[in-house]
Amino acid sequence: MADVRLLGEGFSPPEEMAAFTAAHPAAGGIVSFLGQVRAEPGPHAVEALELKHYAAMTLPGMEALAAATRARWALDGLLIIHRYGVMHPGDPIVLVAAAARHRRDAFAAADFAMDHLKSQSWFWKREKTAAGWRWIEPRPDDHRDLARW
Amino acid sequence: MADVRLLGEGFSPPEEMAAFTAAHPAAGGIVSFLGQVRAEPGPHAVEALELKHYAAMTLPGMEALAAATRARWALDGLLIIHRYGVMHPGDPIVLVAAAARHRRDAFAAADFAMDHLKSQSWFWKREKTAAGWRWIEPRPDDHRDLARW
Amino acid sequence: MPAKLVFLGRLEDIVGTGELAVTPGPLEQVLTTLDPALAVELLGERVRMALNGALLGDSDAVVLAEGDELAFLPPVSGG
Amino acid sequence: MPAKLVFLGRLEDIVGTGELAVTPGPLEQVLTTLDPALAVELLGERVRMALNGALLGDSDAVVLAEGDELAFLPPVSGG
Repeated sequence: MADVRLLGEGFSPPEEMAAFTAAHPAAGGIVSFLGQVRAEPGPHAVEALELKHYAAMTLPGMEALAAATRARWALDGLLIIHRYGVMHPGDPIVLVAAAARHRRDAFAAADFAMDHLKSQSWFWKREKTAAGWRWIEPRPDDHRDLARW
Repeated sequence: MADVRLLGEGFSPPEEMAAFTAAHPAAGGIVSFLGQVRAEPGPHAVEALELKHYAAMTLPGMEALAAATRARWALDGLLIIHRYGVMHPGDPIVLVAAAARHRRDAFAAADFAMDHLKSQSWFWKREKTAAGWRWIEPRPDDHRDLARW
Repeated sequence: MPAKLVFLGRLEDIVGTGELAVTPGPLEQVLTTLDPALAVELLGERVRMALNGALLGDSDAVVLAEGDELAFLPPVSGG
Repeated sequence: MPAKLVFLGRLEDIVGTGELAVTPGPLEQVLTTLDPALAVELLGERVRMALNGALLGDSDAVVLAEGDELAFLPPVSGG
Protein backbone atom coordinates (compact mmCIF):
# COMPACT_ATOMS: atom_id res chain seq x y z
CA MET A 1 0.00 0.00 0.00
CA ALA A 2 1.01 3.60 -0.40
CA ASP A 3 1.34 6.02 2.52
CA VAL A 4 0.00 9.36 1.28
CA ARG A 5 -0.28 12.37 3.54
CA LEU A 6 -1.20 16.02 3.12
CA LEU A 7 0.12 17.84 6.19
CA GLY A 8 -0.54 21.29 7.61
CA GLU A 9 2.29 20.92 10.12
CA GLY A 10 6.02 20.32 9.79
CA PHE A 11 7.47 16.82 9.66
CA SER A 12 10.88 15.21 10.05
CA PRO A 13 12.18 13.66 6.81
CA PRO A 14 14.89 11.57 8.56
CA GLU A 15 12.32 10.10 10.95
CA GLU A 16 9.94 9.38 8.09
CA MET A 17 12.73 7.74 6.09
CA ALA A 18 13.79 5.62 9.06
CA ALA A 19 10.21 4.39 9.54
CA PHE A 20 9.70 3.77 5.82
CA THR A 21 12.97 1.84 5.52
CA ALA A 22 12.13 -0.26 8.58
CA ALA A 23 8.71 -1.03 7.09
CA HIS A 24 10.22 -2.48 3.89
CA PRO A 25 13.00 -4.88 4.90
CA ALA A 26 12.64 -6.92 1.70
CA ALA A 27 13.37 -3.95 -0.55
CA GLY A 28 16.92 -3.87 -1.80
CA GLY A 29 16.75 -0.20 -2.71
CA ILE A 30 14.99 2.92 -1.55
CA VAL A 31 15.03 6.16 -3.51
CA SER A 32 13.84 9.36 -1.91
CA PHE A 33 13.31 12.94 -2.97
CA LEU A 34 13.17 15.69 -0.39
CA GLY A 35 12.13 19.17 -1.44
CA GLN A 36 12.80 21.93 1.04
CA VAL A 37 12.41 25.71 1.16
CA ARG A 38 15.72 27.10 -0.09
CA ALA A 39 17.73 29.14 2.40
CA GLU A 40 19.64 31.69 0.36
CA PRO A 41 21.20 35.01 1.23
CA GLY A 42 20.67 38.11 -0.87
CA PRO A 43 17.91 40.51 -1.92
CA HIS A 44 15.87 37.80 -3.68
CA ALA A 45 15.96 35.46 -0.69
CA VAL A 46 12.69 33.72 0.03
CA GLU A 47 11.60 34.60 3.56
CA ALA A 48 8.50 32.43 3.51
CA LEU A 49 6.59 30.20 1.16
CA GLU A 50 2.91 29.34 1.28
CA LEU A 51 1.25 26.40 -0.39
CA LYS A 52 -2.51 26.40 -0.71
CA HIS A 53 -4.45 23.27 -1.43
CA TYR A 54 -8.09 22.52 -2.23
CA ALA A 55 -9.57 20.02 0.21
CA ALA A 56 -11.97 18.53 -2.34
CA MET A 57 -9.21 17.63 -4.80
CA THR A 58 -5.64 17.82 -3.52
CA LEU A 59 -5.40 14.72 -1.33
CA PRO A 60 -7.62 12.63 -3.66
CA GLY A 61 -5.33 13.66 -6.51
CA MET A 62 -2.23 12.62 -4.54
CA GLU A 63 -3.83 9.26 -3.80
CA ALA A 64 -4.63 8.74 -7.48
CA LEU A 65 -1.02 9.59 -8.35
CA ALA A 66 0.21 7.06 -5.79
CA ALA A 67 -2.04 4.39 -7.27
CA ALA A 68 -0.81 5.17 -10.79
CA THR A 69 2.81 5.03 -9.64
CA ARG A 70 2.31 1.69 -7.91
CA ALA A 71 0.55 0.28 -10.94
CA ARG A 72 3.40 1.25 -13.25
CA TRP A 73 6.41 -0.05 -11.30
CA ALA A 74 7.02 -3.07 -9.08
CA LEU A 75 7.31 -1.44 -5.69
CA ASP A 76 7.44 -2.76 -2.15
CA GLY A 77 6.25 0.57 -0.82
CA LEU A 78 5.59 4.19 -1.71
CA LEU A 79 5.54 7.24 0.54
CA ILE A 80 4.23 10.65 -0.49
CA ILE A 81 4.11 13.46 2.07
CA HIS A 82 3.28 17.02 0.99
CA ARG A 83 3.00 20.11 3.14
CA TYR A 84 0.54 22.94 2.80
CA GLY A 85 0.48 26.22 4.73
CA VAL A 86 3.26 28.69 5.46
CA MET A 87 6.83 27.39 5.51
CA HIS A 88 10.23 28.97 6.09
CA PRO A 89 13.75 28.38 4.73
CA GLY A 90 14.97 24.92 5.61
CA ASP A 91 11.45 23.53 6.14
CA PRO A 92 10.63 20.34 4.25
CA ILE A 93 7.90 20.75 1.60
CA VAL A 94 7.64 17.34 0.02
CA LEU A 95 9.07 13.88 0.62
CA VAL A 96 8.62 11.02 -1.83
CA ALA A 97 10.18 7.62 -1.26
CA ALA A 98 9.92 4.43 -3.29
CA ALA A 99 11.12 1.04 -2.06
CA ALA A 100 11.71 -1.68 -4.62
CA ARG A 101 13.51 -4.90 -5.23
CA HIS A 102 15.21 -3.36 -8.25
CA ARG A 103 16.99 -0.03 -8.12
CA ARG A 104 15.73 1.10 -11.54
CA ASP A 105 12.07 0.80 -10.46
CA ALA A 106 12.67 2.82 -7.31
CA PHE A 107 14.40 5.64 -9.20
CA ALA A 108 11.75 5.81 -11.91
CA ALA A 109 8.83 5.71 -9.49
CA ALA A 110 10.17 8.52 -7.30
CA ASP A 111 11.03 10.60 -10.36
CA PHE A 112 7.59 10.04 -11.92
CA ALA A 113 5.76 10.88 -8.70
CA MET A 114 7.75 14.09 -8.25
CA ASP A 115 7.19 15.27 -11.82
CA HIS A 116 3.47 14.83 -11.37
CA LEU A 117 3.36 16.36 -7.91
CA LYS A 118 5.16 19.40 -9.32
CA SER A 119 3.03 20.02 -12.32
CA GLN A 120 -0.23 18.14 -11.97
CA SER A 121 -1.14 18.29 -8.31
CA TRP A 122 -3.56 20.81 -6.91
CA PHE A 123 -1.21 23.15 -5.10
CA TRP A 124 -0.75 26.87 -5.48
CA LYS A 125 2.43 28.47 -4.26
CA ARG A 126 3.35 31.98 -3.26
CA GLU A 127 6.66 33.27 -2.01
CA LYS A 128 7.53 36.14 0.24
CA THR A 129 10.71 38.08 -0.50
CA ALA A 130 11.79 41.57 0.53
CA ALA A 131 9.40 42.77 -2.22
CA GLY A 132 6.39 41.09 -0.61
CA TRP A 133 4.25 38.07 -1.51
CA ARG A 134 4.14 36.87 -5.11
CA TRP A 135 2.24 33.95 -6.69
CA ILE A 136 4.46 31.47 -8.51
CA GLU A 137 3.49 30.38 -12.00
CA PRO A 138 4.42 26.91 -13.24
CA ARG A 139 7.81 26.75 -14.94
CA PRO A 140 8.10 25.55 -18.55
CA ASP A 141 10.55 22.95 -17.17
CA ASP A 142 7.75 21.37 -15.17
CA HIS A 143 5.76 20.63 -18.30
CA ARG A 144 8.84 19.39 -20.11
CA ASP A 145 9.52 17.03 -17.22
CA LEU A 146 6.01 15.67 -17.46
CA ALA A 147 6.29 15.01 -21.17
CA ARG A 148 9.01 12.43 -20.45
CA TRP A 149 6.54 9.84 -19.16
CA MET B 1 32.98 19.15 -2.20
CA ALA B 2 31.88 15.57 -2.13
CA ASP B 3 31.78 13.49 1.03
CA VAL B 4 33.03 10.02 0.06
CA ARG B 5 33.49 7.27 2.62
CA LEU B 6 34.40 3.58 2.53
CA LEU B 7 33.32 2.10 5.86
CA GLY B 8 34.11 -1.15 7.60
CA GLU B 9 31.47 -0.52 10.25
CA GLY B 10 27.72 0.05 10.13
CA PHE B 11 26.23 3.52 9.73
CA SER B 12 22.84 5.19 10.17
CA PRO B 13 21.31 6.37 6.88
CA PRO B 14 18.72 8.64 8.58
CA GLU B 15 21.45 10.35 10.61
CA GLU B 16 23.62 10.75 7.54
CA MET B 17 20.67 12.17 5.58
CA ALA B 18 19.82 14.61 8.37
CA ALA B 19 23.42 15.86 8.46
CA PHE B 20 23.67 16.07 4.66
CA THR B 21 20.38 17.97 4.39
CA ALA B 22 21.42 20.39 7.12
CA ALA B 23 24.74 20.99 5.33
CA HIS B 24 23.00 22.08 2.11
CA PRO B 25 20.29 24.60 3.02
CA ALA B 26 20.42 26.28 -0.39
CA ALA B 27 19.53 23.08 -2.24
CA GLY B 28 15.89 22.88 -3.23
CA GLY B 29 15.99 19.14 -3.72
CA ILE B 30 17.87 16.16 -2.36
CA VAL B 31 17.69 12.73 -3.97
CA SER B 32 19.00 9.72 -2.11
CA PHE B 33 19.47 6.05 -2.82
CA LEU B 34 19.80 3.58 0.02
CA GLY B 35 20.78 0.00 -0.70
CA GLN B 36 20.33 -2.47 2.10
CA VAL B 37 20.73 -6.21 2.60
CA ARG B 38 17.35 -7.75 1.75
CA ALA B 39 15.55 -9.49 4.58
CA GLU B 40 13.50 -12.25 2.98
CA PRO B 41 12.07 -15.47 4.31
CA GLY B 42 12.47 -18.80 2.54
CA PRO B 43 15.17 -21.29 1.56
CA HIS B 44 17.05 -18.80 -0.63
CA ALA B 45 17.15 -16.14 2.08
CA VAL B 46 20.46 -14.33 2.38
CA GLU B 47 21.81 -14.81 5.90
CA ALA B 48 24.87 -12.68 5.40
CA LEU B 49 26.60 -10.71 2.68
CA GLU B 50 30.27 -9.84 2.45
CA LEU B 51 31.79 -7.11 0.35
CA LYS B 52 35.52 -7.15 -0.24
CA HIS B 53 37.41 -4.12 -1.46
CA TYR B 54 40.96 -3.44 -2.58
CA ALA B 55 42.61 -0.72 -0.54
CA ALA B 56 44.78 0.50 -3.40
CA MET B 57 41.86 1.13 -5.73
CA THR B 58 38.39 1.09 -4.18
CA LEU B 59 38.28 4.41 -2.33
CA PRO B 60 40.33 6.22 -5.02
CA GLY B 61 37.81 4.91 -7.57
CA MET B 62 34.88 6.16 -5.51
CA GLU B 63 36.52 9.57 -5.25
CA ALA B 64 37.05 9.69 -9.01
CA LEU B 65 33.40 8.75 -9.52
CA ALA B 66 32.32 11.55 -7.17
CA ALA B 67 34.46 14.04 -9.09
CA ALA B 68 33.00 12.88 -12.41
CA THR B 69 29.46 13.15 -11.03
CA ARG B 70 30.06 16.65 -9.70
CA ALA B 71 31.60 17.72 -12.99
CA ARG B 72 28.59 16.51 -14.98
CA TRP B 73 25.72 18.03 -12.97
CA ALA B 74 25.26 21.27 -11.05
CA LEU B 75 25.22 20.01 -7.49
CA ASP B 76 25.33 21.69 -4.13
CA GLY B 77 26.62 18.54 -2.52
CA LEU B 78 27.23 14.85 -3.05
CA LEU B 79 27.45 12.06 -0.49
CA ILE B 80 28.70 8.54 -1.25
CA ILE B 81 29.01 6.03 1.59
CA HIS B 82 29.79 2.37 0.85
CA ARG B 83 30.28 -0.48 3.29
CA TYR B 84 32.71 -3.33 3.09
CA GLY B 85 32.92 -6.37 5.36
CA VAL B 86 30.23 -8.74 6.54
CA MET B 87 26.63 -7.44 6.69
CA HIS B 88 23.30 -8.94 7.69
CA PRO B 89 19.69 -8.51 6.52
CA GLY B 90 18.51 -4.96 7.11
CA ASP B 91 22.04 -3.52 7.24
CA PRO B 92 22.71 -0.55 4.94
CA ILE B 93 25.24 -1.25 2.18
CA VAL B 94 25.36 1.97 0.22
CA LEU B 95 23.97 5.47 0.55
CA VAL B 96 24.21 8.05 -2.22
CA ALA B 97 22.70 11.50 -1.91
CA ALA B 98 22.79 14.45 -4.29
CA ALA B 99 21.68 17.96 -3.36
CA ALA B 100 20.89 20.38 -6.15
CA ARG B 101 19.04 23.51 -6.97
CA HIS B 102 17.15 21.66 -9.69
CA ARG B 103 15.39 18.37 -9.08
CA ARG B 104 16.42 16.87 -12.42
CA ASP B 105 20.14 17.29 -11.64
CA ALA B 106 19.77 15.63 -8.25
CA PHE B 107 17.93 12.63 -9.70
CA ALA B 108 20.37 12.15 -12.58
CA ALA B 109 23.46 12.51 -10.39
CA ALA B 110 22.28 9.95 -7.82
CA ASP B 111 21.22 7.55 -10.55
CA PHE B 112 24.54 7.92 -12.42
CA ALA B 113 26.60 7.45 -9.26
CA MET B 114 24.65 4.30 -8.32
CA ASP B 115 24.96 2.74 -11.78
CA HIS B 116 28.72 3.22 -11.65
CA LEU B 117 29.08 2.08 -8.06
CA LYS B 118 27.21 -1.09 -8.97
CA SER B 119 29.11 -2.06 -12.05
CA GLN B 120 32.39 -0.16 -12.15
CA SER B 121 33.56 0.08 -8.57
CA TRP B 122 36.10 -2.26 -7.07
CA PHE B 123 33.89 -4.39 -4.87
CA TRP B 124 33.43 -8.15 -4.81
CA LYS B 125 30.35 -9.58 -3.18
CA ARG B 126 29.54 -12.97 -1.77
CA GLU B 127 26.34 -14.08 -0.12
CA LYS B 128 25.66 -16.70 2.48
CA THR B 129 22.45 -18.72 2.21
CA ALA B 130 21.48 -22.08 3.67
CA ALA B 131 23.66 -23.58 0.91
CA GLY B 132 26.76 -21.72 2.11
CA TRP B 133 28.81 -18.83 0.75
CA ARG B 134 28.65 -18.00 -2.96
CA TRP B 135 30.42 -15.31 -5.00
CA ILE B 136 28.05 -13.03 -6.91
CA GLU B 137 28.76 -12.32 -10.57
CA PRO B 138 27.73 -9.01 -12.10
CA ARG B 139 24.21 -9.02 -13.56
CA PRO B 140 23.64 -8.21 -17.26
CA ASP B 141 21.30 -5.47 -15.98
CA ASP B 142 24.23 -3.69 -14.38
CA HIS B 143 25.98 -3.30 -17.71
CA ARG B 144 22.78 -2.27 -19.42
CA ASP B 145 22.28 0.41 -16.76
CA LEU B 146 25.77 1.72 -17.39
CA ALA B 147 25.22 1.96 -21.13
CA ARG B 148 22.56 4.61 -20.52
CA TRP B 149 25.10 7.33 -19.72
CA MET C 1 -29.59 26.74 0.43
CA PRO C 2 -27.02 28.63 -1.63
CA ALA C 3 -24.29 27.27 -3.89
CA LYS C 4 -20.65 28.10 -3.29
CA LEU C 5 -17.88 29.47 -5.47
CA VAL C 6 -14.30 28.66 -4.40
CA PHE C 7 -11.32 30.67 -5.59
CA LEU C 8 -7.88 29.08 -5.48
CA GLY C 9 -4.36 30.48 -5.68
CA ARG C 10 -4.05 34.03 -6.97
CA LEU C 11 -7.78 34.12 -7.71
CA GLU C 12 -8.44 34.31 -3.98
CA ASP C 13 -6.36 37.50 -3.82
CA ILE C 14 -8.12 38.99 -6.84
CA VAL C 15 -11.60 38.23 -5.53
CA GLY C 16 -10.63 39.19 -2.01
CA THR C 17 -12.10 36.05 -0.49
CA GLY C 18 -11.62 32.31 -0.86
CA GLU C 19 -15.32 31.45 -0.93
CA LEU C 20 -18.50 33.13 -1.99
CA ALA C 21 -22.08 31.99 -1.37
CA VAL C 22 -24.22 32.50 -4.50
CA THR C 23 -27.75 31.86 -5.62
CA PRO C 24 -27.99 28.58 -7.56
CA GLY C 25 -28.59 28.73 -11.30
CA PRO C 26 -26.73 28.68 -14.61
CA LEU C 27 -23.10 29.82 -14.28
CA GLU C 28 -23.57 32.68 -16.76
CA GLN C 29 -26.30 34.07 -14.57
CA VAL C 30 -24.27 33.58 -11.37
CA LEU C 31 -21.32 35.46 -12.86
CA THR C 32 -23.44 38.51 -13.72
CA THR C 33 -23.66 39.17 -9.99
CA LEU C 34 -19.86 39.59 -9.83
CA ASP C 35 -17.62 42.46 -10.89
CA PRO C 36 -17.36 42.11 -14.72
CA ALA C 37 -13.54 42.34 -14.66
CA LEU C 38 -13.51 39.51 -12.16
CA ALA C 39 -15.86 37.37 -14.25
CA VAL C 40 -13.52 37.77 -17.23
CA GLU C 41 -10.62 36.65 -15.06
CA LEU C 42 -12.51 33.57 -13.85
CA LEU C 43 -13.37 32.52 -17.39
CA GLY C 44 -9.76 32.92 -18.61
CA GLU C 45 -8.52 30.01 -20.70
CA ARG C 46 -5.91 29.04 -18.11
CA VAL C 47 -8.49 28.76 -15.34
CA ARG C 48 -10.11 25.35 -14.98
CA MET C 49 -13.29 24.56 -13.08
CA ALA C 50 -14.27 21.71 -10.79
CA LEU C 51 -17.80 20.96 -9.64
CA ASN C 52 -17.95 19.25 -6.27
CA GLY C 53 -14.36 18.10 -6.65
CA ALA C 54 -14.68 16.80 -10.23
CA LEU C 55 -12.84 18.60 -12.99
CA LEU C 56 -15.06 19.96 -15.76
CA GLY C 57 -14.37 19.85 -19.48
CA ASP C 58 -14.03 23.14 -21.32
CA SER C 59 -17.37 22.89 -23.00
CA ASP C 60 -19.47 21.63 -20.11
CA ALA C 61 -22.47 23.85 -19.47
CA VAL C 62 -22.56 24.53 -15.74
CA VAL C 63 -25.76 24.92 -13.78
CA LEU C 64 -25.32 25.24 -10.03
CA ALA C 65 -27.78 23.39 -7.79
CA GLU C 66 -28.30 24.05 -4.10
CA GLY C 67 -25.22 23.01 -2.09
CA ASP C 68 -23.00 22.72 -5.15
CA GLU C 69 -19.40 23.82 -4.85
CA LEU C 70 -17.78 25.26 -7.97
CA ALA C 71 -14.01 25.80 -7.78
CA PHE C 72 -11.93 28.03 -10.05
CA LEU C 73 -8.45 26.57 -10.44
CA PRO C 74 -5.62 28.66 -11.89
CA PRO C 75 -2.44 26.89 -13.11
CA VAL C 76 -0.89 24.89 -10.32
CA SER C 77 2.61 25.32 -8.94
CA GLY C 78 3.30 22.72 -6.32
CA GLY C 79 6.27 21.17 -4.54
CA MET D 1 62.70 -7.36 -1.17
CA PRO D 2 59.98 -9.49 -2.80
CA ALA D 3 57.08 -8.36 -4.95
CA LYS D 4 53.49 -9.13 -3.98
CA LEU D 5 50.57 -10.72 -5.81
CA VAL D 6 47.06 -9.77 -4.55
CA PHE D 7 44.00 -11.92 -5.29
CA LEU D 8 40.57 -10.34 -5.09
CA GLY D 9 37.06 -11.76 -4.88
CA ARG D 10 36.66 -15.41 -5.73
CA LEU D 11 40.35 -15.59 -6.76
CA GLU D 12 41.29 -15.38 -3.08
CA ASP D 13 39.25 -18.53 -2.43
CA ILE D 14 40.80 -20.32 -5.40
CA VAL D 15 44.36 -19.41 -4.42
CA GLY D 16 43.65 -20.01 -0.76
CA THR D 17 45.22 -16.73 0.29
CA GLY D 18 44.69 -13.02 -0.45
CA GLU D 19 48.36 -12.20 -0.90
CA LEU D 20 51.47 -14.00 -2.02
CA ALA D 21 55.09 -12.81 -1.81
CA VAL D 22 56.98 -13.65 -5.00
CA THR D 23 60.45 -13.13 -6.43
CA PRO D 24 60.50 -10.06 -8.75
CA GLY D 25 60.81 -10.62 -12.48
CA PRO D 26 58.70 -10.92 -15.64
CA LEU D 27 55.14 -12.02 -14.91
CA GLU D 28 55.43 -15.11 -17.09
CA GLN D 29 58.34 -16.27 -14.98
CA VAL D 30 56.54 -15.44 -11.71
CA LEU D 31 53.51 -17.47 -12.77
CA THR D 32 55.60 -20.59 -13.44
CA THR D 33 56.10 -20.85 -9.68
CA LEU D 34 52.33 -21.24 -9.18
CA ASP D 35 50.02 -24.21 -9.74
CA PRO D 36 49.48 -24.28 -13.57
CA ALA D 37 45.65 -24.50 -13.19
CA LEU D 38 45.77 -21.40 -11.01
CA ALA D 39 47.97 -19.52 -13.48
CA VAL D 40 45.42 -20.23 -16.22
CA GLU D 41 42.67 -18.88 -13.98
CA LEU D 42 44.61 -15.68 -13.24
CA LEU D 43 45.20 -15.02 -16.92
CA GLY D 44 41.53 -15.55 -17.82
CA GLU D 45 40.08 -12.91 -20.12
CA ARG D 46 37.67 -11.63 -17.46
CA VAL D 47 40.44 -11.06 -14.92
CA ARG D 48 42.06 -7.65 -15.07
CA MET D 49 45.37 -6.66 -13.50
CA ALA D 50 46.49 -3.55 -11.63
CA LEU D 51 50.09 -2.71 -10.85
CA ASN D 52 50.50 -0.63 -7.69
CA GLY D 53 46.87 0.47 -7.91
CA ALA D 54 46.90 1.39 -11.63
CA LEU D 55 44.87 -0.71 -14.03
CA LEU D 56 46.91 -2.35 -16.80
CA GLY D 57 45.95 -2.64 -20.46
CA ASP D 58 45.48 -6.12 -21.91
CA SER D 59 48.68 -6.03 -23.88
CA ASP D 60 50.96 -4.48 -21.27
CA ALA D 61 54.03 -6.63 -20.61
CA VAL D 62 54.42 -6.89 -16.85
CA VAL D 63 57.77 -7.08 -15.12
CA LEU D 64 57.62 -6.99 -11.35
CA ALA D 65 60.23 -4.92 -9.52
CA GLU D 66 61.02 -5.19 -5.82
CA GLY D 67 58.12 -3.94 -3.70
CA ASP D 68 55.65 -3.96 -6.62
CA GLU D 69 52.07 -5.03 -5.91
CA LEU D 70 50.23 -6.78 -8.73
CA ALA D 71 46.49 -7.30 -8.17
CA PHE D 72 44.27 -9.79 -10.03
CA LEU D 73 40.75 -8.37 -10.31
CA PRO D 74 37.82 -10.60 -11.31
CA PRO D 75 34.56 -8.97 -12.48
CA VAL D 76 33.19 -6.65 -9.81
CA SER D 77 29.79 -6.95 -8.15
CA GLY D 78 29.28 -4.03 -5.78
CA GLY D 79 26.44 -2.33 -3.97
